[in-house]
Amino acid sequence: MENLLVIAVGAIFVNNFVLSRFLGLCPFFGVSRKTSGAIGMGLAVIIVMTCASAITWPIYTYLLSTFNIEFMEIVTFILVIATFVQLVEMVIRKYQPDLYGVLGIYLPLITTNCAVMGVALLNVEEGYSFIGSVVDGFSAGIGFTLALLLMSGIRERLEFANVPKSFQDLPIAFVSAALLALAFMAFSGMRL
Amino acid sequence: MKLDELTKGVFKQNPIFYLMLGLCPVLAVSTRVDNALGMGLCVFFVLVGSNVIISIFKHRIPSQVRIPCFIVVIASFVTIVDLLMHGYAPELHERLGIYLPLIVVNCIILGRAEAFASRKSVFHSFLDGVGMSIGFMLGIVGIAICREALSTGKIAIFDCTIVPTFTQSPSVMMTLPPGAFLTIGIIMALINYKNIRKEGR
Amino acid sequence: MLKFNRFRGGIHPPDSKITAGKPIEKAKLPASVIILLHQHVGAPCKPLVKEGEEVKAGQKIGDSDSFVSAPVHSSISGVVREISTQLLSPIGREVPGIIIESDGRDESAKMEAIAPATASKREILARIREAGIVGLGGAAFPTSVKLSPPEGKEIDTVILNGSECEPYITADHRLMVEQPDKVVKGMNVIMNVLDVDKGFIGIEDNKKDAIRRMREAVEREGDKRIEVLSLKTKYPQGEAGSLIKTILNRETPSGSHSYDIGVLVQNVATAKAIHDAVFEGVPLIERVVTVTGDVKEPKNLLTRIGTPFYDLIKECGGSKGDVGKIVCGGSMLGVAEFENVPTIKSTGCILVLDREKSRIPEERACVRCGICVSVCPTGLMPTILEKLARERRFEECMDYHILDCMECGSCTYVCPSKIPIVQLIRYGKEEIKRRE
Amino acid sequence: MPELIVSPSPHIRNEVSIEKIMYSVIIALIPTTACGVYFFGVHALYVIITCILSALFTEYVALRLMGRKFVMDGSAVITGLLLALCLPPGLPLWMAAIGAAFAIAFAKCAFGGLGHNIFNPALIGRAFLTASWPVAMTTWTKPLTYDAITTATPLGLWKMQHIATPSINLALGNVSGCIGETSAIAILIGGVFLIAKRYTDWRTPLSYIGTVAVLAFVLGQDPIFHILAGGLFLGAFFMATEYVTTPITSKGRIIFGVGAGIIVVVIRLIGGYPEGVCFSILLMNAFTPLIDRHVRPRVYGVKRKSFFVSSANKGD
Amino acid sequence: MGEELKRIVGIAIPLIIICIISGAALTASYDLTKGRIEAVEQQRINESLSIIFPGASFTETDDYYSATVSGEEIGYAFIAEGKGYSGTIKTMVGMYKNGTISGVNIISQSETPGLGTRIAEPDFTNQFSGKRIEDVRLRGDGGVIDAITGATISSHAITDIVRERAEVVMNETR
Repeated sequence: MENLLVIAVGAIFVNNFVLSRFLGLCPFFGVSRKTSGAIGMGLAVIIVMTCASAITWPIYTYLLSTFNIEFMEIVTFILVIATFVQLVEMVIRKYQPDLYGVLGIYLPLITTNCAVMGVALLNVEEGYSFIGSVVDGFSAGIGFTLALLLMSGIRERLEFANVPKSFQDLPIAFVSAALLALAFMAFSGMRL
Repeated sequence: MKLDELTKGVFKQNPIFYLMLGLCPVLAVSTRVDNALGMGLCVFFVLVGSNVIISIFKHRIPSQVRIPCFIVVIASFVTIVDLLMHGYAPELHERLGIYLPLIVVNCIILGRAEAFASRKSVFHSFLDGVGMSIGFMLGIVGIAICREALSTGKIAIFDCTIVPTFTQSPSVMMTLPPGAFLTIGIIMALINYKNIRKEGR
Repeated sequence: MLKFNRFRGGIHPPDSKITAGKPIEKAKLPASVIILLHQHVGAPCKPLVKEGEEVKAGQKIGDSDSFVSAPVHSSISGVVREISTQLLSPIGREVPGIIIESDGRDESAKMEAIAPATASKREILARIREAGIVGLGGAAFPTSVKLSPPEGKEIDTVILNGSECEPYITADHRLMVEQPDKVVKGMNVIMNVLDVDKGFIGIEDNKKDAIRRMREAVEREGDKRIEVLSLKTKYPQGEAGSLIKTILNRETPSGSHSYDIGVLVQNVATAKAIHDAVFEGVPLIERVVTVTGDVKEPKNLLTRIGTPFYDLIKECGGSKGDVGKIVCGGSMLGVAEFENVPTIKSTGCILVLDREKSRIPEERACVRCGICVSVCPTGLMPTILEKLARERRFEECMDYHILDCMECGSCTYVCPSKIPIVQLIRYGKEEIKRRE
Repeated sequence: MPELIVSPSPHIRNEVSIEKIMYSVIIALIPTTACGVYFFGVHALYVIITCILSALFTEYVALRLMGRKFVMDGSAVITGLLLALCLPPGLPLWMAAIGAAFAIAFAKCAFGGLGHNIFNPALIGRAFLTASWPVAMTTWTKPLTYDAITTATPLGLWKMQHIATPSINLALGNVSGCIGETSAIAILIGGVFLIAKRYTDWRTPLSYIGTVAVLAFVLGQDPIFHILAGGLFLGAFFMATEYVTTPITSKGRIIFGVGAGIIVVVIRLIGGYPEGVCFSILLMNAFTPLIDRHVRPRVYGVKRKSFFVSSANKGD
Repeated sequence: MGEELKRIVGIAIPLIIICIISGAALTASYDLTKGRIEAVEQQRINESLSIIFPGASFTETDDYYSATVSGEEIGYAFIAEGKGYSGTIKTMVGMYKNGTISGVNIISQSETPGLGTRIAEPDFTNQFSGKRIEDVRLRGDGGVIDAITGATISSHAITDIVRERAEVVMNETR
């Protein structure tokens, strides 16, 4: 039984998905212009990553592993995740239109979010148990959301900043991300 | 005109710097030039392969399920690359880690399949794939050259020294995440600076 | 002794009360006066005299049918030389007015004094209106209207504002020192009219002599309902909201008036004017004006309303050095004039500043020091409002409560980057109001 | 009467200006700087001078590139000086110069110069150097020996070898460490000077140091040691109070201090580095925009709203 | 209904065909590369083993390899892995029967290049040879291993990984 706290802290801080593992960068830069958008995207990612971890784990353990076809991992995972996101989108649209209004536009973006696929692959690589995988997926989503929120706060403040022309928009976002990653190095090597 | 299909990916629509696609592997594996080359080659193989296959079958794929079909095709190519790398370049395979399977969610590839290969002829799709992946490769290798040079004080590709050691105390940070973000940020700022200057003229 | 609350924030600009020790002098009778017909909040008056007509000091020469308004009176005896529709008022608007040339005789037309003990409330209110009394602290809201709170609004406390928190001004201060009895009697009238049994006179503790004199006067009057309070010297202590918070720890809810929480605030000069109108039958034709700053002899002058500014400055020996600004009102809230304008009822101070002091400082980038946030008595975030207003993001300004700003200017005063914060907030407020 | 100047009120401004504040900060840092030079010798002085010159030069070049006027407002001097004060005294000068240049170029000028930076430039400079040349950045000289005898800092000794350093040495500064981080008393003098002048808010240092003390105590550590060792004082009085990168409200500043304090203790106890002051402030810098957004003073006459109202009714 | 069914089948069949083709292609390439991959993995382990116990022959048990020289069991080799500064460190450890370390060889790691990666260099790993299990700690922690300057975490991690695993194997074999 692995230590769930270690997994959680690891996924949120030590190996933050965005700032340390470089996963989910497209939405990180794409949806971090406003805090409100960041919250929506973050929620969607947390939900999808938790569920994706929960779904891919039994598939890997009871299907791929049992039949010795681990090499089919990539194909299976991506199909399962894509299908799952579609399903979530349809269900939310039908039964929770309010929530759909908040999350709707972000869900399609998540299919190609490498963070989701990444967490599924990492769970297998790390050999986590089912609970461990779910905790890892959830924490990774939290870590992603944390980075996204911080970034959106920074970028909202940069709206007032007198950023030099050639640095405007994306370059300064990258520089901010670099400095944020530098700050997140605080957690590297942390041992619980 | 055909040349255009090839070169647009390299310059005008460079997937990394102009389209902002496929960033994750770019940042993650650009610590060393040989990693970057390896990743570039993998992407080349997957992108060209899937572009060609998809454009061959484009009329037979019903539009409702085209995304799952594309994904299956792409994922198959990625798996094949993964297996080949594991067998024939085990060290590189290990260094690329999960970023190799993650090519499957690389936005460039699905994006090209959707935007190009499913509409144009096989030959055009081939050229597009080649152009785009060369553009990707140039970008990732360019970033890797900056990072490797600054972080190791020399540039070596597969143990063959290209630029000999020029500093004894290079900056370790360039191999770390901050260095990756910073390098891309600076390169993009330089491109912007050049464009602004051009417009100004 | 009451335990005091404090209003949030506030600043401590240098007192600069150079005229605090100067007794009130009667100003020379002006050769001519300009009585503006719109000196108050509400509807402007219509002239009651014709050009060429002879008038006496204290004669009503303008009035309006509107409820929210106050009549105006001639402050000297003489001849109506001109009735103009476009005269510049000290608050920067063009309003109608009557120019009267003095005949030097200074004959006055008084009203009958009334005995408040026997008079009805209506009678007293009518007299207050007839005497043209408005809030003399600067707001110029017709006092008779203020003393008739809307149906259902119960006033339980009257606060007399003797804080005079603005730098330079000492008009109210001298009034309290020299004529405390009149102020207390005036307050008495106000409390009787409103049937209130609790009254406070709030005076900042940098005016110890005024506090003492007022306490003595209250004792003499024997009115147990009134208490004189010594308040901490802090700008904007004299702002009604701050005063209520300090004395009663009540807050006026955003978007409503102080009578919603049962409080009425009046200026000490207004109370004195009420006294004069009720007990002496004298309408509001003169008031104390502090002429100060860079003039040779700063003075507290009892001036006739409508006296041109330059006459008063000349009477104080003219300016010292190169004049940069002439401000009607105090240094924090006053309006800078660009021409010779007449005093109006609410003019308590004429401040002359030399070129050096008038220089508009160079604006620098905001360093987010947060001092403006810590001094804002309303609890706003002025620096953010300033940035949003500059970018014309007015919706977000509303989210940051821009309309609650009382424009005390504390933020601009303290800003180390010399950003015109309150000015930009005013711009934002105007734009928002214009759009509504 | 001559032509009159007309401008909206207020007509008086107080005398505090950016320059005045900046130069006061520099004055407040003099005791610390002097202590550093006294304890670590002339090389420390070279490091300080190098950092300041490099910061000024970089700012000048960057502003020229941006087509703006260079203003000698003292902010670049402060960045250079503060950076130098949190560097090891024996650091090669070229590294110090690069650190200062990096700090000014990427943490300050790229964001638009004074007032716009998100992260404290001096600390970014230090974090950059720590990440880039970790060996040089963890090579410490013994105080008062004036030659390159390497040793460990009190926090390093505590973390790696479980040796505590006497508090009196920590207070006086007779320990190894960064140039300006050793003498708690010297820092306190400068800090109190700034607080007395009201240029810094006492809430930040108090909540920051207080949190570290309380947490250390609760977790069974020696609170005095944790307060005095390392860069906590310098960080609390001079870095966590830097205007641009910290919250603008009093409440926000307390949150900032408490947050930074927690992070410091976490890093010191279970983190990869012996010291966490630099990172704790940088991390809280990153939180500052969010704190500013959600922690606002209560507006007079307005009932307190719930936390999410302001963001919920905004939308895009 | 028949129309609808036809439409669904029309959509599904291509997808199914593609899946089948892809599955077939993958299985084919898996079979092709399988032997090669296993050989590569085995070769790596063999290399590490021969560095730790040169000239010995190995028999694999559940948990470790038993090293024999000319028919006599001299010690055990086992893989120890755990978290380093960043990512997992995987090492091959050799231990004599009396509980002293014969050698340590890093199989894979992803530490900070130029810094933490120096744990893989012989200068560092040679320190382990001949040390007793309980001494495999950093000097600061009462052991005999000198940490790499600037990479205390990586050094710390590897001593812990090696020692903890060695203790487990020691108990198992006793």
